[in-house]
Amino acid sequence: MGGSLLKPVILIGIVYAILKFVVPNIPGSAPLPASLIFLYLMLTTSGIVIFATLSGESKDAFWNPIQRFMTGENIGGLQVLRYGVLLLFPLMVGWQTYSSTATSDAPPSENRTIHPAPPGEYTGLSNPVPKTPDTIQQGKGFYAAFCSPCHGGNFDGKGPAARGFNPPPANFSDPTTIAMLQESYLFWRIKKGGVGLPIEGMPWKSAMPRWEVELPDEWIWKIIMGEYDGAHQAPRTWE
Amino acid sequence: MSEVVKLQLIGLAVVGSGALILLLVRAQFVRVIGFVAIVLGLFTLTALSVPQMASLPPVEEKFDIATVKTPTDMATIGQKIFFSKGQCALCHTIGPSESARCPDLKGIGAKLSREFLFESLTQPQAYIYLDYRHGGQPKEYPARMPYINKNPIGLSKNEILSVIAFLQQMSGEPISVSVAELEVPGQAPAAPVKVAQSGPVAVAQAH
Amino acid sequence: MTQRLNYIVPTVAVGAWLAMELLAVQPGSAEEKSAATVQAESTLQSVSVSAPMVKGALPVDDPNAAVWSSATLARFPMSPQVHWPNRILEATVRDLNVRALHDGTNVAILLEYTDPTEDPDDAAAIQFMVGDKKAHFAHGQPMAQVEGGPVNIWFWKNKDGKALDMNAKGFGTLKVQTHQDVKAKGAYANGTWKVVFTRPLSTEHADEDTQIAQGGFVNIAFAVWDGKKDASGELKEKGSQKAVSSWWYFRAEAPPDYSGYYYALLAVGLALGFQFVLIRKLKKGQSA
Amino acid sequence: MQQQGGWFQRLLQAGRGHGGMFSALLWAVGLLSLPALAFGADVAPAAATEYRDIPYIGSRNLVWVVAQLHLLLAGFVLGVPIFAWLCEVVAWKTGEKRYDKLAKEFTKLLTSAYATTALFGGILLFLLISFYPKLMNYLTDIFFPSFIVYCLLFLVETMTLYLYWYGWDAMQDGHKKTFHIFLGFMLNFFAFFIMIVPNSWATFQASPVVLAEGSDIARAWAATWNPTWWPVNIHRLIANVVLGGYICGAYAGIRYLSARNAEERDHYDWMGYVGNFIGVFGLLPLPFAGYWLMREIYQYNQQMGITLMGGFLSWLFILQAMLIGVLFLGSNYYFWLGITYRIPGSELKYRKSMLSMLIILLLCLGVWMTPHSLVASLEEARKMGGTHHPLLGVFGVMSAKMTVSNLMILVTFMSFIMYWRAGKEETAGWAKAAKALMSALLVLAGIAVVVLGVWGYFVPAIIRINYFSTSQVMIVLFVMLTITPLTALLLKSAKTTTEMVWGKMPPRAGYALVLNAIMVILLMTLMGYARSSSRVHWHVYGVLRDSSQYAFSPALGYAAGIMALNTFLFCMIVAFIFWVATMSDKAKASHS
Repeated sequence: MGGSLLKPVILIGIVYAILKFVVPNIPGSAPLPASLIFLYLMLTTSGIVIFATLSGESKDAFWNPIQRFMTGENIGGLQVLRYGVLLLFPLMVGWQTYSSTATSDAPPSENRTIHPAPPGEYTGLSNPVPKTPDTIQQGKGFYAAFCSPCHGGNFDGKGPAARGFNPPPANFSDPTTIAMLQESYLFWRIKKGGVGLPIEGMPWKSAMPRWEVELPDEWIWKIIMGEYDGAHQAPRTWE
Repeated sequence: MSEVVKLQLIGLAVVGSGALILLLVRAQFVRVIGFVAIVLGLFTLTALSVPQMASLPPVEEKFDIATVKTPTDMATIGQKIFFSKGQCALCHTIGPSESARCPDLKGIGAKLSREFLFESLTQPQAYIYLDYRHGGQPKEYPARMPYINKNPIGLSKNEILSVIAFLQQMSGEPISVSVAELEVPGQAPAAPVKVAQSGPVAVAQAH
Repeated sequence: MTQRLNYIVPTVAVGAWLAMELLAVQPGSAEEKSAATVQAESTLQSVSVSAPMVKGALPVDDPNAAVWSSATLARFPMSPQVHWPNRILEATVRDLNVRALHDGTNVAILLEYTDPTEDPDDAAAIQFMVGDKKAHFAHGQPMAQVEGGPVNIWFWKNKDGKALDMNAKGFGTLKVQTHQDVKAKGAYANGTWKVVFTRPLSTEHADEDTQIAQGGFVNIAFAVWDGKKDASGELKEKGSQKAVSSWWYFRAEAPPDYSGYYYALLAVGLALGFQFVLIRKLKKGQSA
Repeated sequence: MQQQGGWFQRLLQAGRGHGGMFSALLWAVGLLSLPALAFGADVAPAAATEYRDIPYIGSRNLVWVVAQLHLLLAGFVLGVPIFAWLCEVVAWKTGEKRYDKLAKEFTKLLTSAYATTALFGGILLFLLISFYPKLMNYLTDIFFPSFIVYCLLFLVETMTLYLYWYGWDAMQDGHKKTFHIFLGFMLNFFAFFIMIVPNSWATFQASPVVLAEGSDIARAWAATWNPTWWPVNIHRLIANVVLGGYICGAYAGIRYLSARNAEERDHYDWMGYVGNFIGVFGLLPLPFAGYWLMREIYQYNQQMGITLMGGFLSWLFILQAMLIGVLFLGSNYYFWLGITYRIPGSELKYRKSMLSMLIILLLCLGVWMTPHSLVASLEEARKMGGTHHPLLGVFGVMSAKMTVSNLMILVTFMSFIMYWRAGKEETAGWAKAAKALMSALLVLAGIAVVVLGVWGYFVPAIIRINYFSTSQVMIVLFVMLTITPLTALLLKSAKTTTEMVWGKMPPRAGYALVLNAIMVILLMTLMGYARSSSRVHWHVYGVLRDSSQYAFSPALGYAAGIMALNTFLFCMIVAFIFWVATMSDKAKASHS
């Protein structure tokens, strides 16, 4: 009997093994969070169910063994396994209930929005400093003095002072950071710093200084130019 | 018990009752209701398992003269007014943009004198504008610009001065509006500002 | 029989979904914990400090007591304070080891870090949020769009040999409390500082002191000053020039709670009932 | 999808069936606003009541539920005539009487549905006037002239509806039928305007424009013609077709499940097939309309765009992806079930292609549902070096999402064509060449979409948005616009090898139809929340601030609870409408 039942189980096992053990070991990769693995397994399961129930015959081939197994009719030696499953299911439900009601060992998970919406008064600004090799060079100088301790001389977020901070300083060479943002967004983030973030950005955790108390606006605009140039990224534009 | 846990329990109860209906009831319509209950319950449970964030409104800012010490402070207030109460940004942009419906104000503070800016805001029809929307030959056209000092926008003089300060700052200009010009509420307004009455003669200063 | 199935297929799907949903709501945590503890100490990076409950006296005055080893070691990286002017770009202390214990009324937290020299101005501090409001990790700096709360700082300095219980809501607002609840004791040996802070889990001043409820997580952050003087006689680190950490979590472990077992028992009962009805339906369906 | 955007848009959808009551309400609003006009001229209104509240439920929750129900009902009463008219035209063109019967069956619902919509509109209006006087005054001041237009439209629409419904049997032949079809067209024509006028009120709230001096009409017109008005109009029009189609499907599904004889089974099986067909037909272009709307929002105000896509609402779009994914899967599943059950002997022939389509759909869905910032414990986040995964993080950005949604549309379109052609054999001499061309087109389009999507990572955002994404959309639209007429042409001369067998579908097909309808309704409630929350703490974005205690936007879980409640209530109301409308039929049936 097991044939049509075994295949889906094996398939789910393979998908799980790939997600859990293969993907994290690809160079440059990292372990997947449980939520994502769960999502992909759900998709696989629903795919299996959909495909198995596409026609009357395939549904019977898929379902009949399950039904036989569960009612325990004509399954011979599998009877023991059946009792095991029947016992295991309530126990698993019980264990889940226990672990969700018991105080958790893991601290609350964090879901910080990395690029929250800026305040309206910043979205419309444009860089008033003309873009010349000279100003860019100045910007890079300011960057080296003020920003590089955390964001790194290579614009990779790995400066010497970065290690203790959580969230870590942004990696500007990553194409999903400043390349997705406009200059006005950076202006807001640099000027107002971590404490200027809205609640979804978790301002209480950010170590980013509020540079408006130390630097004039013009310097900030120059830093932005130097930053894009140094990280080999271009700001997002709309025209 | 937190609100999320309460909602989760409700969701589970809904799903459970749906499952019970499917198990025990045979009337088709009721079964469909049970099925719908399961779907809706699962949807709610899924929504509860993603990060929960409410968006709180920021503190409402009031124009308080006492806190304004420098022209830069004025410009900061002006920036907020430009993008909210003043409704300037509904049309104007600072820097080129596809969505602009009115002239781009980048560098405007350097191109125009503060008197001209003030007049443009309070008497938009005073100086004949070119309808920038039309291509080809420039065409004379009544300004689409509303009176900023009248309803519905109705900025006060202090607010208009702050916006001008912001425009100058955004153009890299020194701010020529001084804090002393601000009217303290409750007192009679100081001598009317000369520029406001100087008539439609202001001319753009080319820089 | 095929018609029976239409009753049953959705039911089974629901059962499976329900179980998975439970999994999703509360991802299993046991696995993570064990993974964290087997890591080598040098690369260990923790996210929280857990204080187990001990019977008997807390080693309040003894940083070297054997009972400390019963607490799990937590290790946090430190950065120089860069958030506010008078920042420094390099700090002496790069990692901080933390252990904690509690006995149901008092909590004791042991900080342990390497410092090549013992100086009178060596100092360390622990910082907590107070109440429900979030506070910025840099002395509770005011935030633009979020109304922040104060922080509670427990400060120890070598030359004073005692702790100060303080509050702050932004740099320059540090204030020593009128009621001091914190005790501290430092011991220096072999280039390593060990400092123990002690305080009752809860105090009578909920608006100034952090209140530690057993089983709940509170935010915690650390700061360390190396009181060494440079060639000109200036202190190397002082005031806002220090090594800091981000917010992490602290928890005083709760005494075992058995209510979970009752819920679990209830759930097992429900699941058994579900199974029973389902199989009965299946069997009936087959015979019909 | 339809949105429950501003309170106001629903305001005057009030009294759809009761012009009199409606205009009375309208005048009441007008009169209420007069004092405000007088005050507004020189001084700020002196401490007028800005908000009121009710205990326990809260004014916002109540308005939320009522407004959403009203909007869903409105979508239903606008969608059904489109659906019915399409069926009537099909019957007229092909001479298949059962389509005419279906059209009539649904038009019958309209009168009671109109009345219910009106009832909720009226309740909503009273609630809004009571709870939000400040906002109502402001909007009345601006939109006063369009209220009158709305009124007039309403009268015309009601008259047309009466003619259309009561004249159905009288106008069955020849020119009379042509006139009836024309009436149906006019019904939808007026209905379209009835939809877009209130849309202007809602879109003005989201994307206001500056109102210069001018006459009342000029100001109202300026406010009406705001940047998101047309995108929303088109989006809603299509969404209404989808809603109408899927609700028809769900109704058929339920009736099929409880059918007592073979005749009923046949009829409702076929009705479910038509409903799903029309629903999918509307669903395919819907994402494009949504994309256009989103683009306009970004252009109008980036802050709003970021709030939606990257800010606190970003998780909402993962939920949306989930719902749309289930909808796509459900619709395809129903197609595939139709092929295997209705066309005997076709199972083995199509099984392989179904499997590959299913796999593509699931892969696409997997990409679509992978968020950029993941839900992770602190420990997991630290291992990943942040909340986005170094490898899978690339799935989280727009380029990937656009690509997979285009692919999913292509796959669904393939199912659609496959189902259309199943059981038929082309006889035309050029059939082979045409089929080869069609498959080549599909494959090439799929490859082009993927290539553009991958390439999109390596070009600046603006090029991706302006050229790559639009090209992807164009490619998919082009494929649909060439293959559809080609297939129609092919099938004109095709001979049917296997007759379709009705009434043989398994009950899970009925449940699939119900599931699809629930997904569409949930999507509408979800996007309503999105539109409303994207305005954050503004009644009128950037202009009129919400200073009530409900200025915050609730978290997704709480909102989802209310969405589920709204969906459930709406289903119950629709079930009631169907029950009322079919009562007399049942009585007749039992007498005869």
